[in-house]
Amino acid sequence: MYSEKVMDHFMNPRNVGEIENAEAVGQVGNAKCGDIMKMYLKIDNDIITDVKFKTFGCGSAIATSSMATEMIKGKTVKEALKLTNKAVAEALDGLPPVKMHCSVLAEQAVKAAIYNYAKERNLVYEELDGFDPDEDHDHHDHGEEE
Amino acid sequence: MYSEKVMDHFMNPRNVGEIENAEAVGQVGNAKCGDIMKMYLKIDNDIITDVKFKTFGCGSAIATSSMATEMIKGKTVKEALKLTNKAVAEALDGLPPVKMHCSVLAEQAVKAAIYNYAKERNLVYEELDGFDPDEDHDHHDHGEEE
Amino acid sequence: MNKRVYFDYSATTPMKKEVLEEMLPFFNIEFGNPSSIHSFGRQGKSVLDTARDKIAKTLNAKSDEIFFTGGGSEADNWAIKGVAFANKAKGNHIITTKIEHHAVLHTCEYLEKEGFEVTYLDVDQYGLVDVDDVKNAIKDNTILITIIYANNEIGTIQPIKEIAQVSKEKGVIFHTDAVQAYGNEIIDVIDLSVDLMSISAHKVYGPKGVGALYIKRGTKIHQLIHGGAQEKRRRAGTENIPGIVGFGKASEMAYENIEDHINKLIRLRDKMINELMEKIPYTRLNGHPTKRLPGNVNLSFEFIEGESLLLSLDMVGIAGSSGSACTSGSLDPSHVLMAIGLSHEVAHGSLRLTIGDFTTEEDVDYVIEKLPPIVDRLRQMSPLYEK
Amino acid sequence: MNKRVYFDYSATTPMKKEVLEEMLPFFNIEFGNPSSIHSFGRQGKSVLDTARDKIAKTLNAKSDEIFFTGGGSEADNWAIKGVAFANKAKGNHIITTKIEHHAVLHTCEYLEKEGFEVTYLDVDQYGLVDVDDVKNAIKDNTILITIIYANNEIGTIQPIKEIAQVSKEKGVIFHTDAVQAYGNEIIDVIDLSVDLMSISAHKVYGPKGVGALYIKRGTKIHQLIHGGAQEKRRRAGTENIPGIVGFGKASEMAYENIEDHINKLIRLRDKMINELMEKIPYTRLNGHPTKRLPGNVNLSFEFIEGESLLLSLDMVGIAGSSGSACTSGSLDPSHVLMAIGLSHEVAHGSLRLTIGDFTTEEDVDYVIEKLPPIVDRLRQMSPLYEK
Ligand SMILES: Cc1ncc(COP(=O)(O)O)c(C=O)c1O
Ligand SMILES: Cc1ncc(COP(=O)(O)O)c(C=O)c1O
Ligand code: FES
Ligand code: FES
Repeated sequence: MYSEKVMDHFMNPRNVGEIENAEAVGQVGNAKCGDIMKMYLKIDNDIITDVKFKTFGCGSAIATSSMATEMIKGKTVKEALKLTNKAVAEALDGLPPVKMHCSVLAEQAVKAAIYNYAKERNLVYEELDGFDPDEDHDHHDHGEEE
Repeated sequence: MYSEKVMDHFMNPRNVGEIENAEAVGQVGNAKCGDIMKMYLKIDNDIITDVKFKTFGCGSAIATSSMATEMIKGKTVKEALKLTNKAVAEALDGLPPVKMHCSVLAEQAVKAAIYNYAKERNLVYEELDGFDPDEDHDHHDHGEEE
Repeated sequence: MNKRVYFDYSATTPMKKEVLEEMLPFFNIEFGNPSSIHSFGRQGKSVLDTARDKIAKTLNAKSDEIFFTGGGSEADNWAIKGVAFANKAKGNHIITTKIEHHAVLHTCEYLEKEGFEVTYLDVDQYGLVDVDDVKNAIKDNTILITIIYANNEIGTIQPIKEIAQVSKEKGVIFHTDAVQAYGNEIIDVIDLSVDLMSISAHKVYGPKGVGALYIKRGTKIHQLIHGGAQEKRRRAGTENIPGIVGFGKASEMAYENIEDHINKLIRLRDKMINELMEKIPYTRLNGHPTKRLPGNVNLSFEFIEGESLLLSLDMVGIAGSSGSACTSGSLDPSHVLMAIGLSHEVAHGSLRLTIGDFTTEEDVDYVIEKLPPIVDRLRQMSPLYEK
Repeated sequence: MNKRVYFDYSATTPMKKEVLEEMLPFFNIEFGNPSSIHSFGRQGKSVLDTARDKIAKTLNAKSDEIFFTGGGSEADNWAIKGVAFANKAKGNHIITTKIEHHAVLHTCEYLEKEGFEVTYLDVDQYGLVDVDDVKNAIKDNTILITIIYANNEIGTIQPIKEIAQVSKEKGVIFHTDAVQAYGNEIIDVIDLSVDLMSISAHKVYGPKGVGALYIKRGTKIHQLIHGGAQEKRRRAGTENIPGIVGFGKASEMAYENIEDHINKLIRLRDKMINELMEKIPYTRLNGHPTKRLPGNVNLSFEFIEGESLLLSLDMVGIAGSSGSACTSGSLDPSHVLMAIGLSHEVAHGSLRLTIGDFTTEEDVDYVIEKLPPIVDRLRQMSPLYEK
């Protein structure tokens, strides 16, 4: 069901952990829905010098967190804001359709961290126009049982 | 589904045919329902000296006709009237439940022949009390299809 | 009994050995539940999709329009009850024919008791439905037309495309029971423009207890079996993976050389019909002479009754079937034979011999040799027969 | 992946080889349709009866009270819709619980849309229904009570006999979904006094796509699948002979040494529960500690989510299942875990490991070894976990 890349990032996630005194910290999702993603960004001179995450969620949520952290590390904040869930999914060689929303979570977590960072510093990023950190990511309904 | 005896009487029916100038002739059933049994009895001095039948009907109808003719041959009329469908079925080592009504047909055919015989001769047999040669034998409803 | 020849392919078919081989691993090796996440189950999922694809291809349908069921009867029940209940706000009138399989007929009769109104169309002497009759029967409250594609008893094939067209023009949902047609006709659901179609695996050398309903996208229909989310939430129950895999394989094989299959069967069928009719007097062919299933022979022999005929055939190893009531112990002979105008007597003396992939010319010759004396013997015993 | 251990027997079981062996001849040798008169078909009929007898015996039912279906879901749908529609003149109220299998739950929800009224009873923290709640819920218009015998997720076994008694006293028809209980409990329909009971073959080492409904003589119920006269006119469709033969054999085998089976499973189950709970902090047992299916282990590990747990287990070859929404992509975790009062977070971290006849002590030890570090690894990644 998952690509080898997803499984690799799930089994050996990059950048798990926390960053003390991180410039940007964001959390999205909620435990009720079964997924929480928390991201820590060290930002130095507009450059993301370090990223860490913690995720409570499915395999795909963990893999997309891991991939997203890799993809924004070393980038400028503006570049990081351009990260889309699609790009994350593609970098993982694709996700099953029902799992695409988990990649949305990763995009949102990055945005939420930067949103908090910008707010504290009174910075304005047009990429954050209309972004609401408390909005639920979409969830599909595909229950099966045995 | 059928006993060996039924199959024997079906494949090698005894007494098939007609008797010209038979003293007693009776027919029961109707083609609409898929079965007609016609019996011819030669009666000499109250003894059934010969019997023949013709049957349009299922295997069990043919086998019970055949068995019934054997069972009444050489008997007195009164004895023949005591023939029950159960006795015929038993003599055949049994019939499937849905086919019991075919043996009723054989009993009725014998009775119908004797009924006609008695009527023509103004004889009275208490065994024929309440017998109605035109009454339909009961039919079960067990259709299956493929 | 020495020789045994099977002439009852319309009742059911033996499974092809290639079908069984494909099924075997799924009984106890790759046995997982496809709804499971682990590797035992994941395999199940993809083989289900493969089977679905194969069947979709044979019908020119999309894969997500094929829903597996527990057989042809379930598919018929689902189609009819599902549409009836889902559309009852729109109307309560259903149109069908007098020659449907009982899975359709009894379902319609049940719906009558539940407040629906059903028109049972007549057919002509060949068992054909008149397209104009369908058109004229449509009313404002008509919600469903269900007509059998090819009849299981007499083999007559209906003008499904024309009927579906009429249905479409009036905006009525159209279902066809193609259980007999499938594997014996080239079927294209797009070209035919049907909304729902029932098929069954055991009629095409696949396993018993598996069928499918084609549901055109957007067709308004309720579920018949509620529960788990299998079959895209439309038919609950742990999937019968071996069965579905077998159905997929059987379907693929059925359509691989469908023209050859049809041509072979037609040749044997017509040989059998012609020679038997020539050899046996007072015989009538039931169903349409050309618009009929390639493997269907249905003859009525006057003055004799079907069960005794079947039994006699069975004694020489020939397996056939009959429309006689005495076969089943029920009072009335086949409703299909009645609908094409046979008298009770003649209907009782009908015999269906159906040909399939394993039938040989030799088997056909054997029947042509054995049947005439059997018919004659039974006629000699019949009080209806006057030489 | 090297080792593969299966801990998902409640989802489905591998077929026993003895079962497959009994089925094989019926695919392509003795393949006849049992409704046929000829010798290909007659054999079918008697093996159906043999299978029916075997199953009846395991339940202390009469043979003619067992009706074969296309699975457990169909049996549930049939029981509930069949009773509802057949008794609607009498009333429209149905009583069930909040922890039914979806085959029951979604059927009840469907019936609500069709004008029936359904009471969904609460259960306690162990998943037990209170018999008094059942009694109090019965109204004048109650026509059916349907309660799951043993729950598929948490394994809790209900006081079915007491509930059936209450039902009987009030003259209400009682159905129980015994799909999980069958083969894992000693069941006597007379002693229990139930009217209807659903079972399914693939949960007892038999084939998928075959089930049965026990219908006590005299129970007023409509058909679900109309058509041919199979199953004494109560369930149409050409019989799945190989499947039914397999079900018969599997049932017989399941009850041959049922005590040994139960004892073995309980021992492994309790070992697993005890050792895992000892080794892994913040763990809770879901379901009743003793009134539970012999093979059911259901644990919640706080701070982690089920799908990632299952995936991790799958990587070391362990096949389990979970009540987490993320497994299925649906928003809410299992309705059963919610009903016993788990918070969403905790419900998401639940794991069901079910033991069966092929589970060895070694397999259990393997899980006890592998699971704790996996839970720990995932907790280390979780933002909810504070060491
Ligand atoms: C309790 C319960 N009821 C019903 C079912 C449905 O049975 P089936 O999968 O045979 O349709 C299952 C399993 O799937 C079950 O565990
Ligand atoms: C025309 C037709 N429809 C429906 C069915 C029912 O299919 P199944 O036996 O798979 O339930 C059959 C055969 O039995 C059939 O011939
Ligand atoms: S005579 Fe009618 S079934 Fe035997
Ligand atoms: S995070 Fe909920 S399904 Fe992936």
